[in-house]
Amino acid sequence: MNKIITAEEAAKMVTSDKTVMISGFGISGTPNHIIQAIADSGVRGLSVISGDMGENDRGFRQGTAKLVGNHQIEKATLAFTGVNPEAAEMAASGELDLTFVPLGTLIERIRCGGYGLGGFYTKTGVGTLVAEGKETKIIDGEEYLFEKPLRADVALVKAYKADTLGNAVFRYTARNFNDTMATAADVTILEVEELVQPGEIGPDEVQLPGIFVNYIVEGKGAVL
Amino acid sequence: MNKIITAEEAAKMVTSDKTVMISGFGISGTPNHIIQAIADSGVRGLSVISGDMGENDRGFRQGTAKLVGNHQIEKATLAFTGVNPEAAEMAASGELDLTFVPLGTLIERIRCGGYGLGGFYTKTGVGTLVAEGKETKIIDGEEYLFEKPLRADVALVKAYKADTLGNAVFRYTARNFNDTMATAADVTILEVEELVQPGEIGPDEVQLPGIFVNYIVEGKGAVL
Amino acid sequence: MGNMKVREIIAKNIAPMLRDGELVNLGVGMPTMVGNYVDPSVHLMFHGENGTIGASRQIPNDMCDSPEKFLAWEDAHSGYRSDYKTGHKDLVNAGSYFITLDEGSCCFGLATSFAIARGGHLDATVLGALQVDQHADLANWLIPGKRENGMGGAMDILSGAKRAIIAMEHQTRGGSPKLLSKCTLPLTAVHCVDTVVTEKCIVGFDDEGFVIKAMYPGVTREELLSTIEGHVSFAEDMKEMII
Amino acid sequence: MGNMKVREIIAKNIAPMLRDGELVNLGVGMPTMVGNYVDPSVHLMFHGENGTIGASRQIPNDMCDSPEKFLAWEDAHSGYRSDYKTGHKDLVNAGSYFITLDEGSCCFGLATSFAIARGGHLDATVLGALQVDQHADLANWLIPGKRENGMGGAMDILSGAKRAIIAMEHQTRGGSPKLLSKCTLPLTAVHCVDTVVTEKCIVGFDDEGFVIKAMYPGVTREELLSTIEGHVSFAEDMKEMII
Repeated sequence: MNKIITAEEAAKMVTSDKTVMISGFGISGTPNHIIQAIADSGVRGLSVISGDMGENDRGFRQGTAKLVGNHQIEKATLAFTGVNPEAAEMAASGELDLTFVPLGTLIERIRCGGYGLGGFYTKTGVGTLVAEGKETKIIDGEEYLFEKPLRADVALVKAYKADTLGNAVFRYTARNFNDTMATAADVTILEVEELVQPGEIGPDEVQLPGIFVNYIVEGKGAVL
Repeated sequence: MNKIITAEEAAKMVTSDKTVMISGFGISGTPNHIIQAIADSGVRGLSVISGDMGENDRGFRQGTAKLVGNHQIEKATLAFTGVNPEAAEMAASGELDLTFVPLGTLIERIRCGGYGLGGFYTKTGVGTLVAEGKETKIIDGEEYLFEKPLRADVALVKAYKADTLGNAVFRYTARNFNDTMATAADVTILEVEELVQPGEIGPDEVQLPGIFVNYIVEGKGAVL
Repeated sequence: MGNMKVREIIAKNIAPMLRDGELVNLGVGMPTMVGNYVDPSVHLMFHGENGTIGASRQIPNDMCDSPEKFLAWEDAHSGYRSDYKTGHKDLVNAGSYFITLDEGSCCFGLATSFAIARGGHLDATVLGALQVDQHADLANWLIPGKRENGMGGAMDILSGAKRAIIAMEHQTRGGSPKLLSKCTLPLTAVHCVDTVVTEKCIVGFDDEGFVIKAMYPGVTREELLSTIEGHVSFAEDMKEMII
Repeated sequence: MGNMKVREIIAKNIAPMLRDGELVNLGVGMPTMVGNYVDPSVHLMFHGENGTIGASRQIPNDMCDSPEKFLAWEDAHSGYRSDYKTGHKDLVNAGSYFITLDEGSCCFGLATSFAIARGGHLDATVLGALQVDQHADLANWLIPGKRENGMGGAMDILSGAKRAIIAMEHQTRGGSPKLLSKCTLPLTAVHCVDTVVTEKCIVGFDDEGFVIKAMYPGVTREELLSTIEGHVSFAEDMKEMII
């Protein structure tokens, strides 16, 4: 049960017929080595679920912005393009098909998919465009929207450190979507900066149980 | 904003007109010092939400079993009485009003209450007594039950260690209901074995953000 | 056949159904015996519904002999005076017994524990049962009129586990069938059972009802037909159970 | 009145609305300025929707001058080479700027972050807006025909925060009202605004519409009536805004 693969092997599992979750909030907690390998693979027509489209407002493309800049993404479900104006421009020109979901609803829909639930009700979006076409329900006198689970074929997530079983530890705000997306895909690939042996991470330190991780990519050093 | 109170002060907030969540799985992760203070207070007619009714099968009453043995609980929503046969007997005799909820549904309903959601759909219980009187829904061809959020007036939870802001750390299986129940009550009281100053627990170590904790009780040493 | 022998046969025959690397939840009682018969080359991970993956062993329960002993043990195994390798007052299994954990284990809250169960991340569960019927429905939590203990996590685990293997004595103590055309006791879950292992046979399901896949040496088809109530067929590649 | 002066007035007048010990979410842009005007005796906790409570300060953005500088900074602030007190490549705010944290801070994933927002644990949020109407509806995320950036977490935060305080210039650059009888832009949330602070007035709501609670020195009631479109009343205990 060796879970260790290379970034290139991970990239090969990301094909245009699959829905791919890519974790990260801006540049924080994104699997950059796997993204670089996908950029290098030249695959196109990807369907993505992610928080944003990476960053492209500091003069260089970071994270998912690389795949956007390479015209590799065809459609995405996300909460905002704030720090990648290029993605918003490509959406306006019709090249990129973006579906916006409120951030709190997005993370909860992904959790719902990973946690084996059929859907949930939230007040977020009631009375707005987000409610269009959605079932509503009055619960204890208040109006709620029905939201369905989101799952993906492949989830690409990032942790600071993991043991070879996939038990993982995050640092600071780099946790964001990672621990949730890891639960909600048929195949979860975890990129880590540091790979250690079982026993080096104590049972209480684990922030993502290794059972949710199918493959591990070791990615040392920063990537741009 | 001093959150530190005594177990006796905590017990005074637990009155028969309130719904009280009491955390713990068997004897693990139960706020024993607060429970002892409630036992000593003599309050009766309590409405409780908890996983079980403590333990009473080792020849001595532990955790919530103390309140059961004292006839202080009138009704409870819980998943099982497995390790407290006395509670099951009192339910059979009509003294104790027990409502059973599947454990996974129970924790999820509590989370739903704390996380500001209106309810969720689960497959757990479809076709069983649990489904009686509940709305069902076919989602993507499968039948689900609608389950509503659970909240309490007061939640009594337990951690190993916390700083004075309430940022808390658990050990091993003593986490169980604690991090979830803490989010789902108007007033959350946290019992800890060790109280430390802010800065002694790093931002990544925190397993329950202090913002969910209203009061802290320091409870050193074991209680039976 | 004595009760211990019955339980041993059932556990022995379930053990080979669990495969290397799988995440398994064993219910309390007979199912926990299964672990004793797993081939040492097969590495299983055990899911404890109260919040662990990786339980190693149960610690002898001597500390529960008296309140004084219990308090002393708790004191010596609290805070950072002990850890998961040597046992800790904050480390128990779903049956509330103190346990140790292997290296590479992890602990989590109940919300995550049931994500694992309900979300399809559990490869198999082994549970006891009162009745199983030919629709693969299961009853194991409630006997009307008897003391009610609650269903605990059984319903959730059955709703999500990839395979549900039932460890069950073939008949009631009174000699009535437990494999039925329709369960008479309140159900725990519907259409959820993959395999039932009794001391007489291993049973699967097809659209019509029970399919006997293996028989214990000496048990006859007639005996099974007369002790199972419901539609029964026999697999073409009938196997013999492990003795 | 210059744009910087306008923003300063708005931020200065919002600051005293935030009370000691409160958990506050400040939106990007003008709202982040509010922190600069809070009285030092008032200790606020700041919620970063990307997963923090306790942000301390933003680190100057020089490392983004070039990819080389960025890589060098990341390298020096990765793993355990740096921490939350000195800055870290894995520690940013919701606007993606590197920050430091105070002692007693905590970090968490997005599911918990939005539990805090949606679950009623946030005492107040300060957000910018394009329009607010007399029903306390708010529009701040989308101008049809213009580039769409998405709503991010604004809808969730508004659905749960105990108080929503809007920091908004009184009129559009073209001089049109932004306080309206009904928002014309797509809504972010309905019946959610508690207070709007512009450079001319502080506005609350009653069943009929806007209630002016404070006015900037020199601003007249006539001026407000002519720059607000909708039902306007004036509080009996009218206050003067901080200059």
